Amino acid sequence: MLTAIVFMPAVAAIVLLVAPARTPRTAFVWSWILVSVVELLLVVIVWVGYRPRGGFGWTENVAWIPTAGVGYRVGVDGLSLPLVALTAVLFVAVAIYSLRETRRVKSYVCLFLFLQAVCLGLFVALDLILFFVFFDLSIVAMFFLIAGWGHEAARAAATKFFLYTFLGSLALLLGFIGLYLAASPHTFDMVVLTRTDPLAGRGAYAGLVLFALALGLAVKTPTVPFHTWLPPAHTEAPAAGSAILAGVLLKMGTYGFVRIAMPMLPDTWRRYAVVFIIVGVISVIYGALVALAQTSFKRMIAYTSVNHMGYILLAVGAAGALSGTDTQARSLAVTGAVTQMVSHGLLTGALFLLSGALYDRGHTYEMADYSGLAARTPVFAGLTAVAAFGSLGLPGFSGFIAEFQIFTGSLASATVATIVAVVGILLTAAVFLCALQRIFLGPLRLPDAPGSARAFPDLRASETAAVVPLLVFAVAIGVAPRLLLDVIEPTARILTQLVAR
Amino acid sequence: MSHLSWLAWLLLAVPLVGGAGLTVAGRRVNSLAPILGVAAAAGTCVLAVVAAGVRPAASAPLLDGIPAVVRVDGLSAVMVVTVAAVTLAVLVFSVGEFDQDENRGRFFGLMLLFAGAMLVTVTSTGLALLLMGWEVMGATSYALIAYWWHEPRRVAAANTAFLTTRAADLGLYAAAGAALAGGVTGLDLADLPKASAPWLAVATVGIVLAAFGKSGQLPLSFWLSRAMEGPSPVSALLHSATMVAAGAYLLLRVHPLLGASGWGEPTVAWLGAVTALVMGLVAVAQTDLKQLLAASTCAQIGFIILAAGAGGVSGGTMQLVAHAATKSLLFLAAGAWLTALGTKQLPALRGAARRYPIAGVTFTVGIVSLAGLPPASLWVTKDELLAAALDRSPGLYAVGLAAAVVSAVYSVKAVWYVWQPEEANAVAGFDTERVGTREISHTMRPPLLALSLLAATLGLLAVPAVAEPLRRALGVAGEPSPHWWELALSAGLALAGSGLTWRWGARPVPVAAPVKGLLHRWLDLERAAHLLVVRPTLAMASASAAFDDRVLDRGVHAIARSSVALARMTARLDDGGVDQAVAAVAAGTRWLGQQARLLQTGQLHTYYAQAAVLFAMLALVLVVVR
Amino acid sequence: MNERLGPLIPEIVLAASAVIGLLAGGWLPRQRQSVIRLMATTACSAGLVATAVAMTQPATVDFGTSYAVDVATNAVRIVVLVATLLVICLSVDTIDGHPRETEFYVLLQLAALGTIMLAGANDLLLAFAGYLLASVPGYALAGFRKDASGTEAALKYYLVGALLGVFMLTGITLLYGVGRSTSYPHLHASLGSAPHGVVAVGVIAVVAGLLFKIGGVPAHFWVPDVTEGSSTAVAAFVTTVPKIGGLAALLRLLMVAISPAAVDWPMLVAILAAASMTLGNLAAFFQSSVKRLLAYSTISQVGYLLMAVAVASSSDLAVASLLFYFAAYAITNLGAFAVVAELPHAATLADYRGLARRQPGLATVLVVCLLGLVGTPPTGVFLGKLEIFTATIDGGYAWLAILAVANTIASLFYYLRWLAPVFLYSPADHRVAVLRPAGRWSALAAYVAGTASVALGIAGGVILPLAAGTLLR
Amino acid sequence: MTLQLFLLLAAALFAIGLYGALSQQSIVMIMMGLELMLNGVTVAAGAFWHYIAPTGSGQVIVVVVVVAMAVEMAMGFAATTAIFRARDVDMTDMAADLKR
Amino acid sequence: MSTVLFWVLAPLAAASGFLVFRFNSMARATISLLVSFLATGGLLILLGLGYLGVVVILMMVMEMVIMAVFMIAYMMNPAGLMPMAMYHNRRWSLVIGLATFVLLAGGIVVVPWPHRAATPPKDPTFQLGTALMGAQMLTMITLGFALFATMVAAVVLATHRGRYDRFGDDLKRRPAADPVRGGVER
Repeated sequence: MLTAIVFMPAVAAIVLLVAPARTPRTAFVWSWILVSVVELLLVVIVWVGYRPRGGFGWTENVAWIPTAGVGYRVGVDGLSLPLVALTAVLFVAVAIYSLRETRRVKSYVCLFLFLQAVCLGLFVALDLILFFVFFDLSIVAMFFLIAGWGHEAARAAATKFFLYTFLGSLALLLGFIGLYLAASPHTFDMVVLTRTDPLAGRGAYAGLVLFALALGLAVKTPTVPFHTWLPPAHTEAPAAGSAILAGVLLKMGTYGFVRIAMPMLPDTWRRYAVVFIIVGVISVIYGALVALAQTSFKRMIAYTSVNHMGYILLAVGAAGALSGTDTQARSLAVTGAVTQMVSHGLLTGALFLLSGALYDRGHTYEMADYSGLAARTPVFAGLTAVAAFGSLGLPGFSGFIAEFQIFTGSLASATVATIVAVVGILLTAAVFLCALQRIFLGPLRLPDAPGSARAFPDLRASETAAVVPLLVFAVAIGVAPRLLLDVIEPTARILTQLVAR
Repeated sequence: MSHLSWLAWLLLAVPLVGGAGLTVAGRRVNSLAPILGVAAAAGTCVLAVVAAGVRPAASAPLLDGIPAVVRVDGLSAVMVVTVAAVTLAVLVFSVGEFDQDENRGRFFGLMLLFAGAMLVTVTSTGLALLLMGWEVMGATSYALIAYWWHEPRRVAAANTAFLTTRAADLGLYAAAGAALAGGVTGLDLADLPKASAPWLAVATVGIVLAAFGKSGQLPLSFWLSRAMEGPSPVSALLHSATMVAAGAYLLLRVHPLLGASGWGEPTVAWLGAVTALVMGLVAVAQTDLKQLLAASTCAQIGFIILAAGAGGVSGGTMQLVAHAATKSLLFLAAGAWLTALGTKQLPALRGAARRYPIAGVTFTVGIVSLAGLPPASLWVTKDELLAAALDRSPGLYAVGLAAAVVSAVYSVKAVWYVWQPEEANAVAGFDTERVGTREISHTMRPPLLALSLLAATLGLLAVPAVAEPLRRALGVAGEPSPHWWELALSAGLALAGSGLTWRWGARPVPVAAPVKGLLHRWLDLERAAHLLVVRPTLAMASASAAFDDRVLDRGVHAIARSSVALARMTARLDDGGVDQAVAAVAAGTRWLGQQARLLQTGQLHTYYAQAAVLFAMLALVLVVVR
Repeated sequence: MNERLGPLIPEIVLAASAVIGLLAGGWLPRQRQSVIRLMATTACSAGLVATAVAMTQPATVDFGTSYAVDVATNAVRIVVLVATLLVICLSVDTIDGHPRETEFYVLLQLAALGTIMLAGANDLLLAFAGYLLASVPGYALAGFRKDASGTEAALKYYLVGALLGVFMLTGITLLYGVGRSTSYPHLHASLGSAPHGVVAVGVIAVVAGLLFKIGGVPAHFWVPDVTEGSSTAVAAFVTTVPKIGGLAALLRLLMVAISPAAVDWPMLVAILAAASMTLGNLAAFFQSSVKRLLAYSTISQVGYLLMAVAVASSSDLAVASLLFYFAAYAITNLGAFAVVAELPHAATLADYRGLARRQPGLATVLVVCLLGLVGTPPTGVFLGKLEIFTATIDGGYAWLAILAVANTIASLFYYLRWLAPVFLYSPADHRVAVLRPAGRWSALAAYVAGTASVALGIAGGVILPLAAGTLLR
Repeated sequence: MTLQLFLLLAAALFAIGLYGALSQQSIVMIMMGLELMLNGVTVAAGAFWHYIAPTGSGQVIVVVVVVAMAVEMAMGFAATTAIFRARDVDMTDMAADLKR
Repeated sequence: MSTVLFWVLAPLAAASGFLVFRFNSMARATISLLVSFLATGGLLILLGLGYLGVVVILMMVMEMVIMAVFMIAYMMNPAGLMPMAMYHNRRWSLVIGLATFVLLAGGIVVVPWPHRAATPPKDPTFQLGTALMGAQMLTMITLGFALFATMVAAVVLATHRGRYDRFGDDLKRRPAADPVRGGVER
């Protein structure tokens, strides 16, 4: 089943590749939409059919390269299933949004389908090498998307993105090898590595392995100071690419923390938890501050991603700091971290799609060039406002559920850090309020001469249809979080137990 | 636990769902919006009254070990009825305030959401759900204050309001974490006093901070001044039963926590008292009616907070209810004049009461109450809570009394203007804020009348026959009631203050100009906030951004550049760079280095030389290293 | 003595085909020389079949102790024969009907034979004979076009090879002098008590010769010049095939003949590996010529390959990782060269602008091969790299692995410099001539290599066990 | 007459040959240098055979050296001829188009 | 006797080797090289390797003759007798050469060379034959192929006219089209 989910988009991509070049361009996008909707349905089936309380479900295990300890092992649990679902949802949205794409649609769709397969594969992978394969391929696919369909300086940004994240992935690989060599018999099986905790009591060696893993994941996440690839990549990427980059690809880093770094190196994680807490807090505050100073709407959103990812790091760090806390708090922190991944994916995905709509109309991301758009484009303004408030952590949206759990769960073990980090939500509030005010409120002013003939239509049906579902999901999680938390919590509890070993 | 849970949920769902629906529908339901909005508010009101009677409760799982529980207990019952009633009154009034070309769907929707969020806040028994309502309330207040978003200053005011209150809200986040850390796993408000040692203090500080921010207590009062940029009905709701009341409510709710913390009660009480006094003085210094009322809100809420700190929960609750009726009445009346005359400047409002007597009379009723004059409501409720203060500390009582006198002063100052005869050139002062309609629409009258009735009569709450059951319902039976001399003293002081003020009229007050200015500018609190918080933050933001662009990114680039340089060097290596280096090292002279430069021809013999030398070096290394 | 010919069937077939081919070619009309091609491919295929059979047999030594047929020899046979087949395939477009077509194939087969002999040699003298046999045809092939650059390439190739051959003979003599033998097993026994300095110098000198075949620093000087100067097919051959044999020979020499206790060769090889990968990568940074870029990239790949040799004595995983890596590397490298061969008029990176639009298939192969050389999954090189990194860390050379990671990032930079223009939009009239394909055969080779490169990664589970095993001592 | 003396002679020949290979421009002269180096190897091999290890393979080294000399001489002349034909030079300095 | 011979031949080999690069004329250089080789051959005989010594002498005579022919045939200096000086990088070559010698010589003197394990056989030639037909048989076969490869390679590189130039693409043209009449007929 999971195999079908992972490889169906890839197969679809191959089928579309051989389709004649004269096929109308919308046919490609529509088939993509079809594929992603079917994917979503399959994911729903998986979700409904996921039974084990916290353990792995829907597992498949096929020998792949047994001599190298590599297997094709997939499965989902409470940490990965929400992200799989998020991926499926985001890709549907992006597919719908892409109905307006006109440039080299065939390759565009094929690349996205490939990326979709890769993203889904990463989250279901239960083998380090399988994980790494997808981790790397996601970089490749995204590189081509940015370079091929980005804005003016896309090539430089794409290269920077590729080089930087590739560095991260190789560091990750070294860490994987470290784990592999420590296991006896040597294996890349995540389940086995998690169960056996091969590096227990291996002091410096384990520290180095964790360092490699953390470096790789931190680059991908990204955390300060490894985030500098993110703003140019986002600024230059096409809107759909940005949405996936922020919505799914960044999660690969944070997911790696909860899936690999924490359970496989529990004692080392505990020893260095304070580092992650500090890095997380710095990311939170720093990301928000830099976002506050941005003049470009898209760059601003990019920096808020740094901020949001910082909360996750804070949470996972706090979950590893054992001092004076009970399991409930740590489980809350981990649950909050996973919820934040989903929430950030939905809301930031929506924001990036909206920023794409803005660019399509005004051909600039500079907030100073716009004013009072709410008068001309009420739907656009309304959706952006909703997404912005969701993103700043307003209750009723998924972001609050995530951040509340993170703060509540982290305060006990990382008091000062959490109190500092809480300030982050005030800063993000300021960031988004300023942005909303600059772009949408006040007297009407459009780029170029005011009142010029440039058409500045409200959101088109396809754009609305792409964004609204994301916001609906965000609200659904915000109002009825149990839908999501029932899946996450059992696994989060298991994870906290694993870390406490 | 889940007694009549459907009722509890319905009470919250009607305003929230209705409000969300209307907000989303926006202009599309412009003509129906007032009817739908009022209907929803009326429905909520009925549900609230029923709920206050039958006391439903409901529970749902929310987070891991942290359920979402709503319960209408004593305090909540009072609050839900107050909130629902004031909302209904304000919405009915609003029907006449907005005409067809404004987005009425959005207005009524947001108002309902606002009220719904307040209902969530006051019915929730746990911190998590309370915080949700609390924050949504803040966000909707933002949207309401910025309702006329075309004008940047109103948006800026909304930003200020939201950011200030949210800054204080951070306290609640911290409190939630502290509660959990302190062992209060369900984050139940009632269990907070049981939190373990250091966390109890953190939770207390957090909650007090949040309440002070929401209630506009010193030093976070300034946002209330800016909030006056919103429509009058918004002010009426925001300053009476919701938002500012939420902070006071929270402190009344968690007064056991204040007690448990040891230092909480006196601190809160004194801060409340000081706010009541100082913000009263600020109110006196105002010349803008709505600003005056806004400052008076801070002062009046200060009394409630004093009550929460002094153990006068019942008095505080009575004050809260009475103040809600009074203040919404006053704002609505001020709003009626603003709509009609286009101004809210007191000098320009001379004769307004004579021009529109219904508004004038109801306004006066409200002022009587606000001034603490007998027999209106705030006179008794204030004495109820001051009785508790006296029980604790005479000093506190004295400050409270002083504040009461001040409230009489500013109240009468306001009413003095509107009853003056209209000046000849009165029209010149009109229409400074907006274009007035010169009429008070008929839908505005019933709310004014109803609220004035309440403002006048809610003092009955303090009649022992009512007060005792109320105290039992609040679970604070045995709180002190005022003695007859206290009532008389406060009435006398209020009367004296009022009389003096009336006689004084508009003559300048002999106070130093800087002090007057300071009071007029709300103690320059906003400027201070700007100077101390906003500007440094923005400076830090641009510094960080510059750091990000110049240093971090450059750093990465510098690494790239240096490896590029290294690459260029190695690209030439085949031409004899290594040879050159090796030669230079071997001979150690510059002259020979220049000779070696002649070899940079990329030729075979340099290959030979390099290979020979390098292998020889390798051999040497291998021979030496054993 | 044990002069059995059975285990040597692949070598015999190649030799026979070369000799017969030369003779037969003398009587064939110019356009019918494809018969020789057919014969060469048949010989290679037969050699592959014979090797496959040999792999089922236990490892053995033949001709006294001078020739070992074990997992390394078999791996080299397979890789060399497959690579030769691919080179034949990608050379058809340019060499078909050439007056010296026959000689071309004969020389290819002789070079392949020499490479295999080099890999299997268990005796210093046989190794040198293999070295000669592998080198000499290479010199001629490099100058096969007989133009100015081709002959210069041949000359440089020859002169560097000659000098390093002298070094190698010197080393052989020294090792013989202190070890009293040229046979690896005997040397292993006797070198322990031999004078350390002499052994060290001898090892370096022999390694120098092998490094020439491998194309590693500091014997790499010929690589860029020959790659650029000679025809693409030849460049593909000389940067791939001799490397394989040289590495296997190096591995065998160090593992079988010299114990790390006698000479600290792991450190030596680690230094060489570090130097190769760093120098190759840095020099490739700003190349604008695609062939030179590939040449430098092969030098850097040597660095990664040498990592496995460095830890061969300390990690059980090293041998298998080396064998698998060079198989994957050979295929992937040939794929990249095949794309270059298919586009003979595109000499610089900029010439590749718009390739994705004009030739999407070739562009895909190029992406697969270049990213494969970086080590992007799921290509074979990725799996090889994974194994090599694993072995290196396991063998205690983590610093080398980290250096390799840094180098991989650096290499990505220049590969991206090549790939970026491929996907750029080019105006319709953009140098149609520049991207004119050479013919079907090169394209076929490119597709086969590209597919095989990915297949090797995905089907690694089947291939990797074949590389498992230890060298015969 | 000792091993060391023979080896010193071999070393001298080797060093002279290396000097020649490095210093000569003419391809033929470079080849002479290489031959001279091999000459040294021959001496060393003979000496080792006589003084240390009188085994068959010691003698075979000399044979291999002789063959190598022949092969290198042949290839050297062939390469020289080829480049002479192609660009009318016989010196390495003038065959340096391929660089960097 | 042998000591005397050694002291004659060894300096001769070294000196004539060195003179190769001191002569201004290529012909002299060639002769000087030949002398060096002849001395080496003599030394081999002195060491008891009579057969190999003779082989070296014969081979080298042949080679030097060929070399002389080549020089006369192809080189820019037709007679091979005109003075010439074609050095580059002399100083450094000298340094490297000297350093190499110093290092090697130092090593030779310092190293404790192993002692002889067995006495040299009575008939070294027989020993050589046994080795060639035994342990080193494969080496010799491979060297044979190397020589074969050398022939093919040398022809490919050195000749610019092949059979198709002479006999046409179908090898049917008779007589062969040679620039100078009298090529080898088939």
